[in-house]
Order: sequence, then C-alpha cells, then structure tokens
Amino acid sequence: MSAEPLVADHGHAADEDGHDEHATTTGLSHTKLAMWVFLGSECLLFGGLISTYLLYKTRGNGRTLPTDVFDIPFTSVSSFVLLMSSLTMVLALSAVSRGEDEAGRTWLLATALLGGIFIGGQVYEFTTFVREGVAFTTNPASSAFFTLTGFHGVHVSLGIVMLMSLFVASVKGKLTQRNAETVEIVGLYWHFVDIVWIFIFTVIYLIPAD
Amino acid sequence: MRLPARPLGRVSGWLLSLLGAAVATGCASDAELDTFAPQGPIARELHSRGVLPVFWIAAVVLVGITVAMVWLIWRNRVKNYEGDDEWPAQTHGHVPLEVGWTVGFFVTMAAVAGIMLWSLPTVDATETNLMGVTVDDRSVEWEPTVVVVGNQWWWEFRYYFSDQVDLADLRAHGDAKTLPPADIVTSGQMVIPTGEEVELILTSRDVIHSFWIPALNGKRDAVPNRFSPWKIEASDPGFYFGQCTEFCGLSHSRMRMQVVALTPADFQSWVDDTTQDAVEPADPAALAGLEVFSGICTSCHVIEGVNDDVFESADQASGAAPNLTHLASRSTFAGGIFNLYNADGSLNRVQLEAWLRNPGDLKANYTVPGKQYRGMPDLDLSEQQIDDLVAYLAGLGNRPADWIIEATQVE
Amino acid sequence: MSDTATSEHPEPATGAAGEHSDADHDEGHAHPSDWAYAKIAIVLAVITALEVFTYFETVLDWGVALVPSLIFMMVVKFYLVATWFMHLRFDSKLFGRMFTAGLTLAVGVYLVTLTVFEFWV
Amino acid sequence: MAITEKTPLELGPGDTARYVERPLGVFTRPQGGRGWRDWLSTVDHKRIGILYGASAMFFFVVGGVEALLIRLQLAAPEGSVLSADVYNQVYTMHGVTMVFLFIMPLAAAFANYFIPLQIGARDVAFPRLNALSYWIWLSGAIFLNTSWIVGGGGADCGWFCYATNSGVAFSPSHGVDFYAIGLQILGIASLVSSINLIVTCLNMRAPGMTLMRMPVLTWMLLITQFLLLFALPVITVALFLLMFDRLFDAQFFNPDAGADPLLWQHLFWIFGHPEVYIIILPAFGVVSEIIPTFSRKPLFGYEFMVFSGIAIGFMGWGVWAHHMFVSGIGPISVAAFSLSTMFIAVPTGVKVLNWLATMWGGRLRFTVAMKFAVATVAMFTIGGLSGVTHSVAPADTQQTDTYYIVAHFHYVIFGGGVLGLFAGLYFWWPKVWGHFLNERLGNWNFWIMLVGFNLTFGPMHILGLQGMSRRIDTYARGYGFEFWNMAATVGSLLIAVSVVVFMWNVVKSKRDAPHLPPPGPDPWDARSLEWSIPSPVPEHNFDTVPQVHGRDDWWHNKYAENDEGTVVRVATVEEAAQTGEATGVHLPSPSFWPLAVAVGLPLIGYGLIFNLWLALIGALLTIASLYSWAMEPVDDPDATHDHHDDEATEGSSTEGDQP
Ligand code: HEA
Ligand code: HEA
Ligand code: HEC
Ligand code: CUA
Ligand SMILES: [Cu+2]
Repeated sequence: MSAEPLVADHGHAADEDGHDEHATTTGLSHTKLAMWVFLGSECLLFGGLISTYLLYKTRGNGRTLPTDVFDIPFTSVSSFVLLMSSLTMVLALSAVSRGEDEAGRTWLLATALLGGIFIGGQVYEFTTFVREGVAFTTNPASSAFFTLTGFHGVHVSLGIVMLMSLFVASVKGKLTQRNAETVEIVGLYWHFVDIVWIFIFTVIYLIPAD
Repeated sequence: MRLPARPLGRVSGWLLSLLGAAVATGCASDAELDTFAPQGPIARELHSRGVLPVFWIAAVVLVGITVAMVWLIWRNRVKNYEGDDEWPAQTHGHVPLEVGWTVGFFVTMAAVAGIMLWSLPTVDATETNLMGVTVDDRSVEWEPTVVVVGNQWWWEFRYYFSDQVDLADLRAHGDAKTLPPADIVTSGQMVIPTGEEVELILTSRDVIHSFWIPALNGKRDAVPNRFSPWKIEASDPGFYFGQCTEFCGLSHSRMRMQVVALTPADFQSWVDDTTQDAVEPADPAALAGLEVFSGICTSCHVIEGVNDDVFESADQASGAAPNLTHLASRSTFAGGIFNLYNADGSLNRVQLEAWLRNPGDLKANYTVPGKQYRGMPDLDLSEQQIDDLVAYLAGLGNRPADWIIEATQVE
Repeated sequence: MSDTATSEHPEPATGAAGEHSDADHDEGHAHPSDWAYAKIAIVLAVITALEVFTYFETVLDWGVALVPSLIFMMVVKFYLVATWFMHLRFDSKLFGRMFTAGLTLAVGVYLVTLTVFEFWV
Repeated sequence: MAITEKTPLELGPGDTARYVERPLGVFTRPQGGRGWRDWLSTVDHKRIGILYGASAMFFFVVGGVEALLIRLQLAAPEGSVLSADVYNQVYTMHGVTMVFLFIMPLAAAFANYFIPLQIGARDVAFPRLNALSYWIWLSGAIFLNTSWIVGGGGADCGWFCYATNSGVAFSPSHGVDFYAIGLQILGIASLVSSINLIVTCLNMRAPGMTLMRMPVLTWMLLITQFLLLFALPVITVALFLLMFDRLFDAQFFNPDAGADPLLWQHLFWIFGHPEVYIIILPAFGVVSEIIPTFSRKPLFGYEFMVFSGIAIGFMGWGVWAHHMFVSGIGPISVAAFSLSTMFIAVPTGVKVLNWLATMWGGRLRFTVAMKFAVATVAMFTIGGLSGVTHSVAPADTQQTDTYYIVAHFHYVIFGGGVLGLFAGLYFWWPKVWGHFLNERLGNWNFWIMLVGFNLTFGPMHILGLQGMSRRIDTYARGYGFEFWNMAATVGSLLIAVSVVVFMWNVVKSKRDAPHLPPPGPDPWDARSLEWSIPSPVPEHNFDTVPQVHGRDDWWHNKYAENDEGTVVRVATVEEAAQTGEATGVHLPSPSFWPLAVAVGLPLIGYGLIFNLWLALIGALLTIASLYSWAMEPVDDPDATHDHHDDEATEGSSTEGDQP
C-alpha cells in the first residue's frame, strides 16, 4: 500500500541551529536513513510471502501447479532485464550527481523502460499461466505464486512511477546535482526491488520443485 | 458413580492469598473440569512433574520479590516529604550484583527447563499396548486408538478394529471428510477401556477445535487437513468431562464431550453392542419415526442398517452430522450439552423434543437456507412427527448404565 | 557512530556526490566510476547466465550440487547489488546495519517457520 | 511524490523566494492558529501526542464497555445479556480495541510527546509523516468500529482470528473483512511512525546525547519502534492472505484445497509475540523514569536496564510458537519454543531487580505516580510468573485457552502496561498541561483500580485452573465457576469506577488549576531534559538546543555531589531551566494533506468490501493527496506568524550551541 515513505519530508525543526541545516546526530540524512530502515522492514514482508509460496508450492489440489507452467527461458530474459535496470539506475544517479542532467534523464528513462519491460513480461506471463489453467484461485500454490509475484510487480510499478516523477522533475529543471540524494533514495528502493527478484528468481523459479 | 472431584488444592490456596482475594470459600465442590484433580496416570504425571514444580518455583520467586518489595517500601518510605530536601547516597549500579542475579535467574530457569524436558514425554511418548478385543466374533489385537474428528459443534469418535489405522496411514490419506469406514462411529461421548493408554488421532472437518479432558490429560487441537497425535488414560471406571477449548465459532461454548471409561470387560460388551446395526423397531410409533427419519433426516444423519449404504453427504460445512445408530446408548446429546436421560433414568423427552422442534433455540447455530449449514436446521416437523421420531430414537441402542446416567447430571 | 552534530557541510545534501570532505563520519567516500558499475553489471550478467544454464540439465548434470550452487550464485548477486549499487560498501555502516537487521531477522524467523512445517523433510 | 520535492534539499536562507507556487487542491495552506482547525493540520509532535492520547483514552472506554458487557454476561451461569453471536463479536472487538486502539496509541502518545523532548529535539524527523501516522491510525480505528453499523457486526473470530474459522464460510458477516482491512490500515500508521521515530532517535539527538545517555523511556520506546518495524510486515502478509481468501477466493486457508491453517497461526504469532513486548516495553520505560525520580536516586544499573530491554526485544522473536503448544507442531518444535520462552524471564527479572535496587536505600516519595509505578512492578511480576508457568509446554496443555491464560495476560497487560501508563499520565500531566492532576482523587483512582484489578483478574487464575475455558459466552451451572465469576464482575465494575474517578480528576484538576500554584518546569525534581523547559511545553520545545554532558543531565544541572558523596544543590530550577521565551524559532509548517491522505484509506477499505468503485475513489483521493503533499513545500513561504521562516533566519543566529 502506500506505506512507502514516498514523501521526503524533512525535519527542519531540528536542523535549526542557524548555520547547518543538515547537522544530524549521525551526520546521515534523515531520508536516506528512513529508506534503509524501511527496506529492513520490507525484508520481513517479502520473506513472509516467499515462505508462504515455498510452503504451498506443491499443494495443487489436483490441479496444475505454477511450477508446471513455468517458462524459465522467458522469465530469465525478464529477470535479466530487471537486473540491468539496476545498472542504469546507478548510472542515472552517478550522472545526476555529476551534474549531467541530460545523461541523468536518459538513464532514468532507461531504467523506467526496463522496469516497464519487466512488468510487461509479467503481465504476459500471468495471462499465459491463466490460459494454461493456473489462475489466482486455482490452488494454494497458485494463490501464493500470484500474490508473491504480484506484490513484487506492484513494487516495481511504484518504482516506475517514482522514476517517471523524477524524470518530469528533471525536465522541469527541478532535479539538479544538489538533490541527487532524491535520486539515490529512489535508487535504493529500486535496487531493493531488484534484489528481491534475484532471490525470487533463484528460489521460486530455478530451484526445482522437489 | 460420580467421581468426587477434588477441590483445587494447595496451589490455588497460595494464589488466593497472594492475590489478596478472600478465603477460598467459594471453591466449588463440583469442579468437573478441575485441572488439579488428575484421574489417570498420564494426567497425574503431568501434574506432578510438569505443573506443580514450576508452580512452586514461581511461588517462591513471587514471595521473594513481594517480600523484598514490601520491605523496601516500608523501610525507605518518606512519609512527609513536603519540604524534605534530603538526598540519599547516589548509587548507580553494581556489576557483581547484576551478574549475580542474572546467573541466579539463569540457573532457576535452567531448573524450569529441566522440569519441562522431564515432563514432556509424559504427554508425548506413546507405548505399544495391544489389547484383545472381539469384534464380530473375531478376536483382534487392538492398539487402543480412537480417531477424533471435530465438527461444528460436536465431536465424532471413530474406532477401527478390523482395519486398524495409525497416524501415518491417516496422514497419507490426508482427508478428514472421507475417512476410511470404521467399525464404530459415535459422537459426544468417547468410550475407552480403563488401564489402557488410548492413543487419539485428532483432526477436524471444518474449523480448529481442541480436545480436552482435564482429568485425563491436557489438550490438543483438532486442525483441518492435519492429523495430530494425543493420548489419554483413565485408571478407574468413570465419567470424565471435557470442553472444546479452541474457539470454533458460534456455539463453541456448547461444544463439550465426555469420556466414559469402562473396565475391559464392560468395554468389550459395549463394543459388542455398538458394532451392531440398528434394529428394526417393532412399536408402531417408532416405525412411523423410522419413516420420518428415512424421509428427512437421512440427508444428514446415518443410522447403520437404515441408510449407511446410500448416504452421500450432509448439507453441512463439515459434510457430516452425528451418526445416530446407537444414540440411546449415550447419556448426552447435541455436543454433549444435554442429558439424554433424567436423573431417574427416564428419557429426557422435553429437551429431545425441543431439539427436534428447533435445534437453534437450544444451541445457537447458523442454518440459513441456501448456505452451507453449521449445526442442525429447523426442519419444520409436526408434533406428531416429533413424537414418532422420539419413539424411534429412544430405541436406538441400549440405555447406558445407571451410574453413567447419574454422573451425567451436572446441575 | 559519531555523535557530533556540527559537521559543516558547505553544500548540504550532496548525498551522492564525492565532495564530502569531513572525516568524522563514514558517509561519502568517492563513489566508483561508471565503468566500475558496468563491470559489476557484467559479473551479474555472467552469473545470471550461469544460473539459467543450470536449468538445461541436458547440458550438464549438477546432481546434489545444484541447489547449493544456485543459492551461492544468488547470494553473490544479492551481495554485489547491495554493496555496489546500493553503496553499502561506501556508505555509513548504520545503513547496512538497519538493513541486515531486517534481513537476518527475516531469514532466521522464516527458516524456523519452514522448519516447524517440516519443509525440509 | 516527494521525489519532486527539493525543498528539504534546497531551502536555505534567502531561498524561499523561489517557492511561489501554491499547493494544488482546494485548500489554502493552513497558517496555524488557535482554533480546532489547527488541530487538523498540526504537525507538532506534542499536539499529535495529545491527539493520540485522547483518542486512546476514548477507545479505552469503548473497549472497557465491551469488557463490562463480557463481565455482565459471565457474572452468573446461563447469562442472557448477550447472545452467543454478539458475545463473540464483543470479546473479539474488546481484544482488538484494547490492543490496537488503546494501549498501542497510548504508548504512541508517550513516544511522540517525549522522545523529542528527552533527546533535546525540536520535533520528530518527519513532522508531516507524523501527522499522517496519527490520521491514518484514527481513520483505521473508526473504520474498524464502523463494522458494528455497516458490516453486520464486529469481527467474531477472536483477536487472533484463526483460520479456518475466519473464512467466509464460517464467518459470513463482514466483521472479519473489517478486521483484515482495519488492522492493515492501523499497521500502515504504526509502520510509518516507527520509521519516523527510529530516525528521530538516531539522528536528532542534542549535542552530547549519546545513545548510552538517552533516558530509559526513550530507549524502551526506541526498541518498541524496532519491534513494530519488523513485526508489522509479518501481520501485513497474514492479513493480505486473509483478505485475498475472503474477498477474492484465494486458497491460502482452504484445507479442502490442501492449505494448512497453521500458516496463519505462525504469521500471526510471529507478529503477535513481539506485539506483547510492544505493549509492555513503553510501560517499563515509564516506570524506569518514575522510580528513580521518587526514590531520589539514579536508576540502578542503567546499562543493564538498556541491554535487558534490547535482550527482551531480541528474544521476543524466537518464542512465538509458545502460543501453539497444543496445535500439533510436533514435540521437537514444542520443546525448542518452550526453552526459548523460559529464558525471557532472565532479562525481565534483571529489570525487576534493578527497579527494586533503585528503591533500595532511596527516599521514597509515594506520590500517585510512584504508587502506580510500584504497583506496575508488583502486578507485572505476578503476570510474568504465570507466563513462566505457561512456558513449560506440557503444563501449558492444561492451561492454554482457559481463564488462567486470560489472567496471565491481563496481569501483564493491565497490571504492567495499563498501570504503567497511568503512572506516566500522573507523572507527566503537569508537563503537558501545566497543572497537576489532583493527588487526593489520584489516590482514590489508584486504590480502587488496584483492588478492582486484582478482584477482576485474580480469580481468573482459579477459574482457569478449575477448567473454565476462555471465549465461552455462557457456562453451565455446577462446574463450580459461579463464585469467582461474580467476584470478577464486581471487580470489573470497580475498575470502571476508578476510570470514572480518573476522568473526574481530569476535569476537576483543570477547573481547579487557576486557583493553584503552577507546577513550574520541574515539579518532581526529576532528571531528564523535558523537565528543563516550561510546563506546558512551548511550541518550540527548547529555546536553545541543550548541550548534554552525561546521563540525567538535567539533574546534574541542579545538583552535584561533593567529595563526601553528599548531594548539594548547585542551581535552583528557576536558574537552570529554560524560560521558553525564545521567538523566531523555525518550525515546520502545518499541512492538511496528511489528513486528506488518511481519509482515502478507509474509502479503499469500504470499497474492497462493498463496491470497487468506491475503492477507486479512495485510491484517487489518496494518490492526489500524496502528490499535493509532495508539491507542497515543507516550509510555507506565505506564513507570516511568529516562529516561522524569515524570522527564523534571524532568530536562529542568536542560538548556537551554548554549552
Ligand atoms: C504485555 C504483554 C505480555 C507480556 C510482557 C508477556 C510476557 C510473557 N508471557 Fe505472555 N501473553 C500475553 C501477553 C504478555 N505476555 C498475551 C496477550 C497472551 C495471550 C494471547 C492470547 O492467546 O490471546 C500471552 C500468552 C502467553 C503464552 C501462551 C499461553 C497459551 O495460550 O497457552 C505463554 C506461554 O509460554 C506466555 C508466556 C509469557 C512469558 C514467559 C512471558 C515473560 O516475558 C514474562 C517474564 C517476566 C517474569 C518472569 C516476571 C519477572 C521476573 C522475575 C521476578 C525474575 C525471576 C523469575 C524467575 C527466575 C522465574 N504468554
Ligand atoms: C490492553 C489490553 C486489555 C485491557 C486493558 C483489557 C481490560 C479488561 N479486560 Fe480484556 N482482553 C484483552 C485485552 C485487554 N483487556 C485481550 C487481548 C483479550 C482476548 C480477546 C480474545 O480472546 O480474542 C481479552 C479478553 C478478556 C476476557 C475474556 C473473554 C473471553 O475469553 O470470553 C475478559 C473476561 O472477563 C476480559 C475482561 C477485561 C476487563 C474486565 C477489563 C477491564 O480492565 C476494563 C477496564 C475498563 C473499563 C471498565 C472502562 C471503564 C470506563 C467507563 C465505563 C466509563 C464510563 C463512561 C463514561 C463516564 C463516559 N478481557
Ligand atoms: C441438514 C442436516 C441435518 C438434518 C436434515 C438433520 N440433522 Fe440432526 N443433526 C445435525 C447436526 C449438524 C447435528 C449436530 C448438532 C450439534 O451438536 O451442534 C445434529 C444432531 C442431532 C442429534 C443429536 C446427536 C448427538 O449425537 O448428539 C439428534 C438426536 C438429531 N440430530 C436428530 C435428527 C433428526 C431426528 C432429524 C430428522 C428429523 C435430523 N436430526 C435432521 C444435522 C442434521
Ligand atoms: Cu469446537 Cu470450540
Ligand atoms: Cu507470546
């Protein structure tokens, strides 16, 4: 849901000692710390979903299991796409923090695009699964599968929205070297979603069901 | 024979005084579910090894802490502190002390851990205790086992003598709704032989229930899609009360059960009786009752010899209703909450009729037409039909022994 | 963790750029070059290729080594992204601690849960 | 979306001129003032704390009335006050209300109000997110309770709502849908606020306020936030599975399709056990402030208090299956969880003995706050020890799901948590409101509550051991349950009286306040930073951010120990305290958007249950509000009243770190 701290609210109240807005106790930015704290919490969310799927992956109730219809080559390609989006993401950050706005925009767009391809792949995967008899309500395994990958998909989609917002901000000239940190924070979220998929790809797709 | 339940023992005594409550005058004499009155070897060992030692440790700690606290308050209290500006010595801590009590607690808890490990087998380990039982003139070596199935809101007990089942079989079979056919299927009251450890295999057909006969052992949940082991044992013949203890919906409070422990000989004659099909009644009212039963009730209930070979499934969320073949041989009905017989040994017609008139009045249920029922619906029976049915039902099986009927009368 | 709140940033909020001069906290070492990132990505791509390779058992039978090696490759990828792309290598340890706290807790708690469900047998 | 918001990164002196755009939407930006609208847009951590506290007390009465209904129904056998159906709803909503709508938000009130004060900060790290947390929490609380009206009744599945009884087939009313979605909304609120407060504790401490100098209340609250941070996502997962099962026919808990109902239990209790420490640790913190103050000694073994708190928080993650000893998880799992559970008694015992050692050799002043605090320790110990008796798994097979458990958890929750927080109310009331609670009424409140509490829950030990099951709407005559049930009911009425006395005290002490001398900054001769500033606390908290030199810094500003170890006063409170007269302190600007975001969430909830179009409207409202929020500069360029921007730049130059 909207639990993500989308809002980079900032504690001005505390920063008010007249000369240094960013004097925090640890010297670290509030927002970045908040994002890391939040990602720590997300581990337990995805962990729960992944465990649910693992527990249920062979419970088919006599119907087709998700593992029966996996298309590993296809998923490999989309996993690869998502993995590479982490590269473009980090390049976007690096460009923005060097002040190369143009390049930053390109990489942001590339990242969003790669994310979009991944989501497109997921939509395609879901529809073929349903056609092959694995729908959300088919059996515990399929419910768990769609819930897990669906949650991940929603996270990626939120990430795309954030990337596009950054892109628009940059076009409007509001995203400059000075607030590269915003890009970094979105990047952290993006990479996290990527490493979750690294986990899912191995544990859900590659490791054989039994 | 109603076994005198011991009132709560010493422990509740100290609890009382510690909690500052009044003297234990209100303690019941009829505490049928008393957890401090074990009646079988398992429960007794559980009590003396598992429960009492940790209660004693807790009591000692509690007394220690309380005494220390009262003493500290009494000693250091400043009665009139208005205007008092004195400061005591400012001690900040004392590492050896801290280490000391940490170790002290650790050692205490290690003792508690020992208690746990020592008592765990008393409830978990099972022994092989084959027992000779004659079924249909065939004698079998029976490992006393009862399959216990929870339903909203009654218990089913299944006995397998001919084709014995164990936990592994049932786990492989996997489905509580299509259990293998049993020699005896009964509900509400479980009959066991005394002096034998009886293994229970618990499961459920709808929601989670929990099987608990406090006098014979602790409890274990009956979980749908799972088969869990448990065991009970009664030393003496007797009537032992229980209550479903996992919240299971509307009538959870009205889901009870009893264990009837019989001597092995009595148990054998119970088996002899109960493995028989229901006999065709002779009396015309009862025959009319059978008629009604075959028309209306067979959509849910089974009476062996009447509809056991045609029965398909009940209109129930659980897909089951109590097997009524030997209804009259039990002393309670409807989830063990009503007496089937009055204290004088006569049939409790009033409640049985009321039950047939509208079960939901006596025991809250959920029977909205068009949805899956939970509990028995109002069947709109005429008084005539009810009379006939009662006549029929009263003849299903032999009346239980007097002492059982007597022990049943809780109120 | 530094407890002084008085570090003077000439230019606040330059989270990612390499212009942190103060040494009293460990945020903000110079970040790697784009080429370094690209190298990491290449390594990641290669590992992914290896992973996918295991799927085609006809090519090579991994036997019992399959699952451990898949897990190993996964961990390496995970680690590389977290440390390089997410800058845990360069940033304050506190960030890493927050994250690993959640991660270890999640792994621990859910492994125990699956064990209780006799998932491994 | 915040990502377009560059204010926090760019706003510096003189920069404000660039922010000419107005926020989107129909609202004009709230300017701050005195009226009720100001409360809707406030981002001040103190006001948000008060909002949390007041709402929590409201729900205490709601949950308390539910409790009284339970007790009236059970006063005698065959009770007929409530039907079985209503009883099940009432006890479920009692548990849910008390845990999620009373004790957690009351602890949140303390956290919001006092963490910034105790660490010497002007506000929390993200003031608007803080407002968001509160409003989301409130919208979730209201949502949950509207199920009585629009949902066909409250949830009726027990507060842990075990599968499969929670499925549509077995709980056909919408009550459980409201439970699933309502707790989800409450979870978002707590998650956001836990992140906020963690960052606050780590990042906003005053100069010199190292972690090991933080007051123990702040420490315990920080640990609580970490528990929330990691526990909430687990129940989030569980609630999603439940919601998908109920609303979209998923198969997570359908045993007929091969699902395992125990999955819910694990997920619930992985959350649920840390949750009980979420309930108790704030009270431990409160007690750790009050006992030293009124013993006139520093807390004994500060480090051990902190580390045992951490240990409790940590160990709390490895014990959840002690709620499942009889569920059939197998003897090895049972033994393992039984062992892990027991050893939590060690760090908890360390805490208890350190409190006693603090009192040892002290000069104890039994104000009402102190009475509550000491009672907390005593009553919690009883509850903790009955917890130890459950932790012996075989013994627990006789105890679980009986009133013995009900006794245990009310002793720890009420005897520990509620009494502890009441202690806090009496202690900090003058700080928050600028006048004392009446001590005489407070004494009545305390003694009636203590007696009533023991009379209510003490007999439940006996009832449980006599075999009375929990969650039963009636019991038959003849089991021997009559006497003690009646006693418990009488006790619960006494508790109600004590709560009414408390409310009367609130009213009366406010009415009497003008005729009494004000408490001044530091009425109790206390130790931590919040007592160094005026009561009530000025909007900007601290005139100058304090420089901290050690633990109990404020106390050391007043007193020193001479060579013989005798305490001598070095300054009066008036000399040492801040005056609260600083002007031009820069404060975050109020905003309506947190409220608007929060309004959208229950709409999504109703929509999911009744009509997806409504959900769409809710979602649009939430998203639009989030975007508007992001576009709204953190600091309002148009704000003109004091304490804001331009003046801030001037005012602030007079500040600086005065050691
Ligand atoms: C504030 C909340 C709170 C707290 C702090 C605790 C603390 C503890 N709880 Fe409790 N518990 C609940 C709230 C809480 N609990 C609730 C709500 C339930 C029921 C949920 C439900 O089913 O609805 C429950 C249920 C519950 C169960 C499950 C019972 C069942 O359903 O079968 C168990 C089992 O082990 C348990 C154990 C413990 C233990 C060992 C502690 C320990 O942390 C206690 C430690 C404290 C002490 C031991 C006292 C002080 C120590 C000393 C003085 C030192 C010396 C002592 C020794 C050496 C022994 N609790
Ligand atoms: C914070 C947690 C908390 C608190 C404070 C309480 C407080 C109380 N609880 Fe409860 N309780 C739980 C948490 C809590 N409880 C939980 C989690 C369960 C388990 C639920 C489940 O099984 O699912 C439970 C279950 C539970 C049961 C068992 C129900 C059952 O199993 O069937 C009972 C029975 O007596 C009970 C009683 C009480 C009583 C009498 C109080 C009293 O202390 C209440 C005192 C408060 C008042 C009495 C309010 C008084 C105020 C007024 C009346 C003011 C009048 C109004 C005006 C003047 C405006 N509680
Ligand atoms: C739709 C299903 C259904 C029908 C039809 C039905 N019953 Fe029942 N019956 C039940 C269920 C379910 C129970 C268990 C209820 C409980 O204990 O809560 C029950 C319980 C009983 C009991 C108590 C059994 C025991 O072992 O405790 C009797 C007697 C009984 N029914 C008689 C009848 C008679 C006679 C009829 C026909 C006129 C009938 N029932 C029709 C479902 C049904
Ligand atoms: Cu069956 Cu409770
Ligand atoms: Cu617990």
